[in-house]
Amino acid sequence: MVTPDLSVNIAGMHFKNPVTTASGTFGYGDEFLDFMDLGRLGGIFVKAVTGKNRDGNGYPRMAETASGMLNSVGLQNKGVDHFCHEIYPRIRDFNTHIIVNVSGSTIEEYVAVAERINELEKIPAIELNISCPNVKYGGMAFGTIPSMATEVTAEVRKVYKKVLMVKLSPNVTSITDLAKAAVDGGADVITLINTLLGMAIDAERRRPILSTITGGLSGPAIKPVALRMVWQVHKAVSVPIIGLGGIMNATDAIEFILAGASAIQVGTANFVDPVASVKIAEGIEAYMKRHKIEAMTSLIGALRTE
Amino acid sequence: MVTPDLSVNIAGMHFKNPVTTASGTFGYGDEFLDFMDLGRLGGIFVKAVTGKNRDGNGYPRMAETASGMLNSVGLQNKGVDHFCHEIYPRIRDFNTHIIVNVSGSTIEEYVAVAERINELEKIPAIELNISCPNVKYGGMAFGTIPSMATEVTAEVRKVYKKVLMVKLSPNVTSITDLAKAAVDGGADVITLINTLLGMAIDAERRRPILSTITGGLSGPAIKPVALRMVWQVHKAVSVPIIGLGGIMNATDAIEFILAGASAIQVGTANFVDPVASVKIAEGIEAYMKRHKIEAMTSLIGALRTE
Amino acid sequence: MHFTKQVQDLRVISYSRLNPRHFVLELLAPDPLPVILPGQFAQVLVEDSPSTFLRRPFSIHAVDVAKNTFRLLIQIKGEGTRHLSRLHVGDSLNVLYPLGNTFTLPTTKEVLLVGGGCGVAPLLILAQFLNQNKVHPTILVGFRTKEEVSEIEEYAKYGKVLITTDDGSEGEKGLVVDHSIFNRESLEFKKIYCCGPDAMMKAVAKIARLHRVDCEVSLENTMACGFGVCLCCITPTDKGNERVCVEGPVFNINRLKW
Amino acid sequence: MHFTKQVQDLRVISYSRLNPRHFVLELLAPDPLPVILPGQFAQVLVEDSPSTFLRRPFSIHAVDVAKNTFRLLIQIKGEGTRHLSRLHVGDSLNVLYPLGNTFTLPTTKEVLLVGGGCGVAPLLILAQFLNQNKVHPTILVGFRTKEEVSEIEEYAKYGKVLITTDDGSEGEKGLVVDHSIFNRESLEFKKIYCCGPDAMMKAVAKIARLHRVDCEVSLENTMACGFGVCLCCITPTDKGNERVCVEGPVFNINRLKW
Ligand SMILES: Cc1cc2nc3c(=O)[nH]c(=O)nc-3n(C[C@H](O)[C@H](O)[C@H](O)COP(=O)(O)OP(=O)(O)OC[C@H]3O[C@@H](n4cnc5c(N)ncnc54)[C@H](O)[C@@H]3O)c2cc1C
Ligand SMILES: Cc1cc2nc3c(=O)[nH]c(=O)nc-3n(C[C@H](O)[C@H](O)[C@H](O)COP(=O)(O)OP(=O)(O)OC[C@H]3O[C@@H](n4cnc5c(N)ncnc54)[C@H](O)[C@@H]3O)c2cc1C
Ligand SMILES: Cc1cc2nc3c(=O)[nH]c(=O)nc-3n(C[C@H](O)[C@H](O)[C@H](O)COP(=O)(O)O)c2cc1C
Ligand SMILES: Cc1cc2nc3c(=O)[nH]c(=O)nc-3n(C[C@H](O)[C@H](O)[C@H](O)COP(=O)(O)O)c2cc1C
Ligand code: FES
Ligand code: FES
Repeated sequence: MVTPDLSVNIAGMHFKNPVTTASGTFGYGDEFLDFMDLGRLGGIFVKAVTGKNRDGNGYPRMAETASGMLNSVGLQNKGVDHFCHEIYPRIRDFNTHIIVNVSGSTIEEYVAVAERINELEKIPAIELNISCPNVKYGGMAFGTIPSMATEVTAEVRKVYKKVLMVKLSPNVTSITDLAKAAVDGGADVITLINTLLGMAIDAERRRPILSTITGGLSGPAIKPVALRMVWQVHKAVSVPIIGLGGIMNATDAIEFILAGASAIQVGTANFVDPVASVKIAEGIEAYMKRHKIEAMTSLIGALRTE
Repeated sequence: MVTPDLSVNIAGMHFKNPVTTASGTFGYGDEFLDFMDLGRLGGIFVKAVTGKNRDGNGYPRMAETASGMLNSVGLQNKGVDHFCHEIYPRIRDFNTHIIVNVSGSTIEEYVAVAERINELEKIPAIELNISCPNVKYGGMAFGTIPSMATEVTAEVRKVYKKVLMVKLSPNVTSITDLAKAAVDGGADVITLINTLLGMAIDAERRRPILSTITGGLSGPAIKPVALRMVWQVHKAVSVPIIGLGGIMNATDAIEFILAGASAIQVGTANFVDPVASVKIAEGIEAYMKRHKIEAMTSLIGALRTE
Repeated sequence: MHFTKQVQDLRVISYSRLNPRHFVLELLAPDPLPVILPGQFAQVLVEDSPSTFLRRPFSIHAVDVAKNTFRLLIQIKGEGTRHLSRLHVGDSLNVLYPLGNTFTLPTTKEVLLVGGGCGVAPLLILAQFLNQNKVHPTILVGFRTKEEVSEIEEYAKYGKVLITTDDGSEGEKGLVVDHSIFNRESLEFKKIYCCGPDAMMKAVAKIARLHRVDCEVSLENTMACGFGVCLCCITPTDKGNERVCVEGPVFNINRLKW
Repeated sequence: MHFTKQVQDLRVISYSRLNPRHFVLELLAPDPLPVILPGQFAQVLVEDSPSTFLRRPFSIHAVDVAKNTFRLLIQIKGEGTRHLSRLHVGDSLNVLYPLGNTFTLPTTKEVLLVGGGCGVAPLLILAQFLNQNKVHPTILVGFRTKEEVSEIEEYAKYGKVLITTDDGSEGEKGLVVDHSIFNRESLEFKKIYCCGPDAMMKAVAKIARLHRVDCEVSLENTMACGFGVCLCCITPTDKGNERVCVEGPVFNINRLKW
């Protein structure tokens, strides 16, 4: 048969394949140059950029859990100025989409960062991270209140002229309410999920393992929750979805696509195997060949539930 | 040293140790008689009892996931009449607390079941299951709306005279709001967590694995989320907490106790090892000896966070 | 003689690879075996496998009371069975057994056993048991191809063996239901016991109904516990949703909604 | 000569159990080894372990360019290291290496290496490297007890070896910092390299500061990736929060907030 067409179109952007990498798990991409040709990926979501330098949280920031890990990095980054001047020139010419994950503590901060990233010619989209469990607004994580999600999206929408993706938190009663709220605010794409809020304890020392006590759970442990949310949101909104949460291999990726994701992100898997993302792209191609599927697009949301 | 005292007092009930078994994972207890002396457990939470016979959901009802499983049993049981006449006489004389998990689709059903169980002399408590992801009220799971949680608890409180436990769903934005709501309604004890709502897909057949598409996630995968919720609720309410979610061994159990649980439930672990609960009780005793802890009670909520 | 369920560490005392997809483990119990009846199964813990969280169910293939051992015939399907295929003699395996109900004794001597794939597993212990009760069954076993045909000498000890292979490389060509014994006006058997893939068992059940012959099948199902507490393994019967691990795995086809 | 990081299946070509808690693996690379410098480490994938999800970091203990191998010295701590301790010669191991920065060359010949427990691991390759640069260090290694004292002949190839044991069963009694070389008015070394438990390194750092001697330590940390992308392994330095896996594991104590 002909080589399957893995490309997908997401809000007008052409992705050569649906495999991208998750923010905070892939650095700025250049750390992976020893291992792979970045041009084999559909895109790269670089780590969170905030208005100013952030030191992040104290040590320890990581705890291993059953089929997963907790982190409490806390958006450590050198701020948007540093990103524009030091990082952007270094990564702008990678042969794949570079998408910036935009974070903040206030609406003003989100808007200010988005406005700066809007000027960067080679960045076709931003992903608004309203879901970091370590950033609070009035005691609640930003992305858990629909009206707040609409507001921050709408404010960013005013200044950001390219593709606006909004990344949702799974720590909510109704993920569809949040997705609709983001779409109401002008989101072109919904990314989900960010980490589940969790905790780990060292029973011997009788202490929490993370310096922040709680942190974000990622990895295969959360895949069933992530898949469920992608499926629910796919039925509730009509914008494209980028799905992630525990994807370790091509089979996992295909599950997300069947549930309704137009593309997927590989996160924690990058730590276990730096080449995971490329292997996943290859595995999806093999699956399509085996099942005689010519176009990736025919798999999106193609779960048979009758 | 002297033998450590593992007993705990929960809302006036004396438990010989903090190890109990989770509803829906331990049948009515008698299935375990081949494997253990039930008298070695603090208590047994028997499976959900509803007003009338329920056939539960269709097949398949189970999917294995990374460090966990999904189920969509859907409260299959023969109803409260059958429980009172057929089951209760069979189990009433077990040498441990028998607590009935009460479920329903309407407030009236919960009240009716609770009223019947109230008459059973050897049942010292009920656990109100307002958290089953497969039972809906106005499109939302019952236990996700604080006002509904208060209402159903308060109505049951009127007719139920013994210890009233309320079991919460983790599929909410704020677990503390739900816990407070249940306490406001008159809950003596909070049990958490029930299963996380998840989904599994068979990529080869392009179908959901469960007949119900989504189901409840349990097992070690969810432990970090469960621990976090126990910790949050422990800080928010003053009633005792029974903690569960992914407990496989004594170390896991101690983590829940440190986070604030007065007792724990062993759930999915019973499937992997029918003797898990007894081993956990033994392991807790060994831990206390090793750390020279004389009374269980001194470990409850004793996480060091300074 | 005792009937209690065990959860025990058993020792692998022999391992035979029948073909690339199938192998047989012989397991030695530390204490005298409980009574194990044909149709019962065991729940095996797969240690050291990151992706295998729950136990895996396997029919008991044969019992040797003198040696205090029993055997499992395992087909490699996914991670769990692949891990088990890497066991060595001397390794230990945590097993919960015996579980489930049993095939019932026939009231006739004209008995046919039908098995396909790893569904042949419980037929050996059943044939053994029938012999003890003076019944010499005909045993029809189906395989993909000649290379997978195995243990025929074992079955032959207890009855007449008929073979089909999908490709006709041994015995008759086709599926078990294509065998010529079914291709006659009347069937020479009064009782059929069957185990294999769902589609096969349904086809055999159809034949049994057609000829008004009593038929018991051993169902597969996705199991979490294997001893009746999770209610994950139900099948609809004339009594509602019943547990395959307790009320089954053996059901008379009359009771199933087939 | 190439400096690229590798993620490769390496073959275990020798396994030596030093004592019940420690063992050494020698790993053969399929392609010519990249340049490996003292202080660098490897991230090892622990397959078939249900509870070990992330890779495990180990210092590179020694390199043999002629044989195209390197060694890891591993202390059994939890599930991951216990699994690795069960490897056999011929098994394959997926390893990501070489990672991290390196110890720097000294500007003096009066060099002391101090290691405790599995912290001795990077000192062997460091001593080897110092020799190549005409430096013959004194190597002070601390163990719990005589039974754990191991590989002394290896260290002795590259310098003078001093030993402490917690119980005094070999060498001087006490912790490494209790050794008599530290018990003098002035220290006979101008540069200290140290690796071991945090408390030990802090105690050595204190001595180094007291004597105004340059000192480099190799830090441990909880790592998820090992190559700089997760930001989980940070330590506070004069430049803010730095990554132990990239800017470290080796730090000059002047840069640490100790
Ligand atoms: C009562 C009973 C008796 C059995 N007896 C035998 C036996 O004697 N010999 C034997 O080889 N096998 C037997 N099986 C089937 C065996 O349990 C499965 O093949 C095994 O659990 C697969 O495990 P795995 O980890 O290798 O595969 P997995 O990775 O779990 O699954 C691989 C594939 O097999 C399918 N599968 C897994 N488990 C089952 C199941 N229980 N039913 C149907 N499909 C399944 C999955 O959907 C998947 O497509 C029996 C099953 C039951 C319920
Ligand atoms: C850069 C670096 C180099 C290392 N070099 C070596 C070496 O050469 N030889 C060697 O034996 N070990 C070395 N270690 C430590 C080694 O990585 C851990 O002992 C190992 O990861 C434990 O894995 P486990 O699964 O056996 O234990 P786990 O079950 O993961 O943990 C067991 C116990 O060890 C503690 N622990 C686990 N990982 C670490 C860690 N990274 N730092 C501190 N405590 C930890 C845990 O808190 C727990 O109490 C190094 C660590 C780092 C970061
Ligand atoms: C160490 C770490 C750092 C992360 N940092 C960010 C971040 O900066 N911005 C963000 O939107 N998500 C961040 N995430 C969340 C991931 O992008 C992803 O949503 C989550 O890990 C679930 O996917 P996974 O299970 O495939 O890892 C981080 C995750 C990890 C593990
Ligand atoms: C098969 C199965 C059936 C369950 N049935 C019930 C039930 O009837 N009532 C209830 O409150 N919880 C039920 N639960 C939830 C468990 O009691 C428990 O809250 C959950 O599984 C998390 O704990 P675990 O990870 O230890 O299993 C069920 C769980 C499983 C796996
Ligand atoms: S497998 Fe649990 S009831 Fe049958
Ligand atoms: S371990 Fe990931 S940055 Fe160091």
